[in-house]
Amino acid sequence: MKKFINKVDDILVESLSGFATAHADLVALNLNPNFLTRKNKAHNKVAIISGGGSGHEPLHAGYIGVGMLDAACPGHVFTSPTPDQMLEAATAVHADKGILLIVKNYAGDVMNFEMAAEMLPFENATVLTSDDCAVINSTYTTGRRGVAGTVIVEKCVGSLAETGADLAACKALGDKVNTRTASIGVALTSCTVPAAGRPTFDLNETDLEMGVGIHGEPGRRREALREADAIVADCVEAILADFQTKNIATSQTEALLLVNGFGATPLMELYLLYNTAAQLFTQHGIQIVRSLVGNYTTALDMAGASITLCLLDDEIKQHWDSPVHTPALRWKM
Amino acid sequence: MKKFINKVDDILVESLSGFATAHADLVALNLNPNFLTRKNKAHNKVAIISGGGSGHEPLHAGYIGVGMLDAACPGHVFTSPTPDQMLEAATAVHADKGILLIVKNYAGDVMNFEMAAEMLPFENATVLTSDDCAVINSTYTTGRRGVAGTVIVEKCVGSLAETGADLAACKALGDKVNTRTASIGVALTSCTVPAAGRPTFDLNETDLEMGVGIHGEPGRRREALREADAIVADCVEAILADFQTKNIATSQTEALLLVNGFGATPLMELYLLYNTAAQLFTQHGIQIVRSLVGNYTTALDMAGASITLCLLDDEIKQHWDSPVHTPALRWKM
Amino acid sequence: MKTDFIFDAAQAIQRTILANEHTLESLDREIGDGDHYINMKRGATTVVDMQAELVTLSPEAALNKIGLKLLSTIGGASGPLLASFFMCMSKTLKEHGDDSLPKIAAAFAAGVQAIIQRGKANLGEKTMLDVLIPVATQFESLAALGHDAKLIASALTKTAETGMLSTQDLIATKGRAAGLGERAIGHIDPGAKSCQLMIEAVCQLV
Amino acid sequence: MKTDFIFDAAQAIQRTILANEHTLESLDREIGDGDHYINMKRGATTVVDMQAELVTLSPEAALNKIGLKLLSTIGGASGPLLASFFMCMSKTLKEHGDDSLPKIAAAFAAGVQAIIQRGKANLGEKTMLDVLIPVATQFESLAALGHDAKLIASALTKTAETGMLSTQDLIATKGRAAGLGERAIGHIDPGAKSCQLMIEAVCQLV
Ligand SMILES: Nc1ncnc2c1ncn2[C@@H]1O[C@H](COP(=O)(O)OP(=O)(O)O)[C@@H](O)[C@H]1O
Ligand SMILES: Nc1ncnc2c1ncn2[C@@H]1O[C@H](COP(=O)(O)OP(=O)(O)O)[C@@H](O)[C@H]1O
Ligand SMILES: [Mg+2]
Ligand SMILES: [Mg+2]
Ligand SMILES: [Mg+2]
Ligand SMILES: [Mg+2]
Repeated sequence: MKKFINKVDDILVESLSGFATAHADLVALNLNPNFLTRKNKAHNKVAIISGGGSGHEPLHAGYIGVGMLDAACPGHVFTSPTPDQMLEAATAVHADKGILLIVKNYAGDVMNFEMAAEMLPFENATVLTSDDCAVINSTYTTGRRGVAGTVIVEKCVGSLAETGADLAACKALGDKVNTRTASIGVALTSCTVPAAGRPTFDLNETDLEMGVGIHGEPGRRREALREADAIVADCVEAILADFQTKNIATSQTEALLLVNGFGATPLMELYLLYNTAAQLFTQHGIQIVRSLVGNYTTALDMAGASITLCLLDDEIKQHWDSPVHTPALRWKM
Repeated sequence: MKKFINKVDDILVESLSGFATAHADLVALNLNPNFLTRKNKAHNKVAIISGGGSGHEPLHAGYIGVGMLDAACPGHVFTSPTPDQMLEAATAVHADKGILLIVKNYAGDVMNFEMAAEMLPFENATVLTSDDCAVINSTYTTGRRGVAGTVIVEKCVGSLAETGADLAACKALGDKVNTRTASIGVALTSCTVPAAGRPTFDLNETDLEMGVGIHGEPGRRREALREADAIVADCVEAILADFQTKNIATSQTEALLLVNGFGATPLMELYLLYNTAAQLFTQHGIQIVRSLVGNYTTALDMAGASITLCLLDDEIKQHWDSPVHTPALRWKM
Repeated sequence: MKTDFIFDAAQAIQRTILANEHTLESLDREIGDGDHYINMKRGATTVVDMQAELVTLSPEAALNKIGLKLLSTIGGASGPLLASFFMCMSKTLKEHGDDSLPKIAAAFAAGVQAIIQRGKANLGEKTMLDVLIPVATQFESLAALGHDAKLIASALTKTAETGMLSTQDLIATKGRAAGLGERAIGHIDPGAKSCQLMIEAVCQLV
Repeated sequence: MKTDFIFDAAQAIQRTILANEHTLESLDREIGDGDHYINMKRGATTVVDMQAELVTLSPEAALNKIGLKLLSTIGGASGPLLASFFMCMSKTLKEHGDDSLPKIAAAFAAGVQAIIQRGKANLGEKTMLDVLIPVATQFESLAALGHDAKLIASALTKTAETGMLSTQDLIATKGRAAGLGERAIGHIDPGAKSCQLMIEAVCQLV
């Protein structure tokens, strides 16, 4: 394992401290329990809180700021945070209109956030993200993982909350964006959890993992490394099939295409993937009108990428386009 | 070599096409010769053109847009572009106030841009960036490489040009920022040039390369992998020594601290490096008032990072802060 | 039950977790995300470190403290599940007393019920419940029949092992491995393995 | 000199570059950035692909065309240097004619001068010039002495090799290896190697 670390046990706090120092204009860090909030508390809005295991940076703390999250609760690497983090974060950012929890659909995250929600002394609701369509043989959400599409949910819900919308409206938009979003990932290498010290899975030089999770969970199948175009074609097909299963029309719709790097894949390759994905979706009658390419939901040092398609409507588009000012996503302000 | 590619010979054009499609609102791509320009031609300003070998994305094309570059000329991977690219790019973006070329100090880049400059039918000047202080045993600029500090030069010069400043003023600011900027990089793994198909250098599991170049050029020394804090301490020392050599006072000055990933290093580790670097510089009386952490000048899929310190003055700070809207750097617009 | 026993159990659990680092880590790498060992180690170490605080408490208060502490320490899927187990076991002991094996068995079973409720899983879904449910059932019936602690401990140890091994042939329908389908077959569930190890370690103290 | 010879030389150069892929790539990986083979291959292939266009031209026009094409094809450090060589050689041949070995030698030397001017390097800086300068000097003196082409070709082949080998013990003060200091010692300069290979290949045609 080659990483820039001091002691394995300190990596999270040191990294969070660096993050908070580098973005001291935007975020404030609380340690023990660990959570981050906006530097300037927002008022009279639904407070949006997300969180999850660390190792997916910039998710979630990188999305704290005007137009997106009010707080984020980072767990240990790949381990969901604990309810006390959510409770204290909620107490810090609660702004009289309730709390919306945005949670990626993993057993651990769901249960920890659920326990927090049960204990919260504020009105609250939860949006579960489950955009990963890699997992086919499962009922609709059990085992369907929340991955890069979570960024789009957080952006849109954050934008709506900024307008003063109520908790139900925020939850409804989050659920809608989640339903209209599908993702699938491909790994070329494993990631290495620092505390484990070695790769989570073995993948030889000539194989790839199709449908990998952002914690290195196995996906649909292990298969031979192929041309990028062939890989992308399979991803596009999986995404379109997913919308078909969900009975959501894709043809003639506008969409946001997100090509997300898992941490060790150069931008050059991500844009190459984007090129093919955009062409294929266009051939299927989808109009790609918004794009995002880069490392937005990572899996530590995994080489690989995911493709996410979010079907826009006027409401989603408006909230995607609205001003945002966070460490990792910023425009129009 | 595990990469998302189709044919090795097509990687550049496919990636550029993806980039241009994803950012069609900001940039336009010309192929053969290859160059990218702002979507909307700017008028009545010095046109800022940069370029260099590909593989350092988002450098340079990612910095095209209002407040930064007018055009970028990408060469083959790690190979400087050719004069015809610069000539056609200049013709496309020339806006009656001359052309400023921003060139990283490598023999190949210098010569190709020099030949272009000699052939240019427009008034022109060149800023050579040479912020890499890894190379000690050399005269001031020969062999001193331009690395991540180039982003700061491009940002500040781009900002000044936007005000209508003349060519001499733009060049002077670029030279000043370059002089007040020092960088040093550390590699944990080699990069792999796609056409070569294997790692540029061999680095075993327990070693690092201190002072590595962004093409995988060897640096100051090969040494045993150590704690992140110890590595950062050496980098900070090298940077401070460099300013001392250049007779530039660092104590009590304000500074911008850039921790740059080489492509395969997770954000989590970059922030951990930032944390230590900020502390050490602060202990040396430097006030870190601006920060940038992420993949801004990469070396394909190299695991590693560089630390850059830019000593600010009011002028540099103003131009760093001014609005910018490019694919890879965007704020206040 | 004495609080001393609880603390001894915590130490025995820590020892067996630490001794099985490689096994637990490998299992979660194969069909999960590789952190189960780290999570369990963090939990066990935290509880052992609570010694000074625990020894002053009644057994049920100690179990509740442990549950609360685990809730804010482990995280992941195992954190809230194990925390629910201890908090519910504590509550049941408090309500019905802890002065007989049947009462302890009933509290154990209540703890397992809390896991079922929290995780919405049941037998055969390739989770820790494939160990815990049969163990709880057997614990209650053997205790009701008046068997002595040593016999019960040895029976539960075997049942835990059988339950753990049974997960090998299952497809997961809950937890992180739920997406794997057929690919999960052939791998033992990490949470089932750690529960089996913990039960074995505690039973050896009896 | 005939344009046919220039084209034959281009083909011979392409063959030797392709045959030495491993050597050129390794050398540039050791003290550079690993692309020298790719750059030279791209340049050689482009020139060979210009056959139809080249055969219709006079030798000096062909050399100029080659120079211009290389300028927009190779990139890197070797691109502008080799381009300058061909363009300047062409200019000199045009001015003084190409009907004798001394004139060709003078044009070759002028081409090398153009490299010196463009790259601001000289003998002993661990670059292609450590091959080209001694070869140019010897070419001019042997041609002035009236030696025949075969003898000159064999002498230049040896000199190129000596020059190439001499770079092994040098510290680089120009080019990408200039930062390496002592670490460059023990490695042959990739540009020196490719120039030696090209000279050898062309001399064998004589
Ligand atoms: N819904 C559930 N009900 C019961 N046990 C579960 C459930 N989900 C997961 N588990 C157990 O948790 C174990 C994984 O724990 P751990 O690795 O610590 O958490 P995570 O899966 O969040 O990384 C699984 O092996 C399984 O035994
Ligand atoms: N200033 C210079 N003068 C002469 N030759 C040079 C100079 N700089 C570099 N070279 C030659 O160029 C070679 C490297 O070429 P190449 O690898 O194609 O370009 P780059 O160094 O830009 O990657 C070196 O081995 C050296 O022989
Ligand atoms: Mg986990
Ligand atoms: Mg090069
Ligand atoms: Mg796990
Ligand atoms: Mg090279």
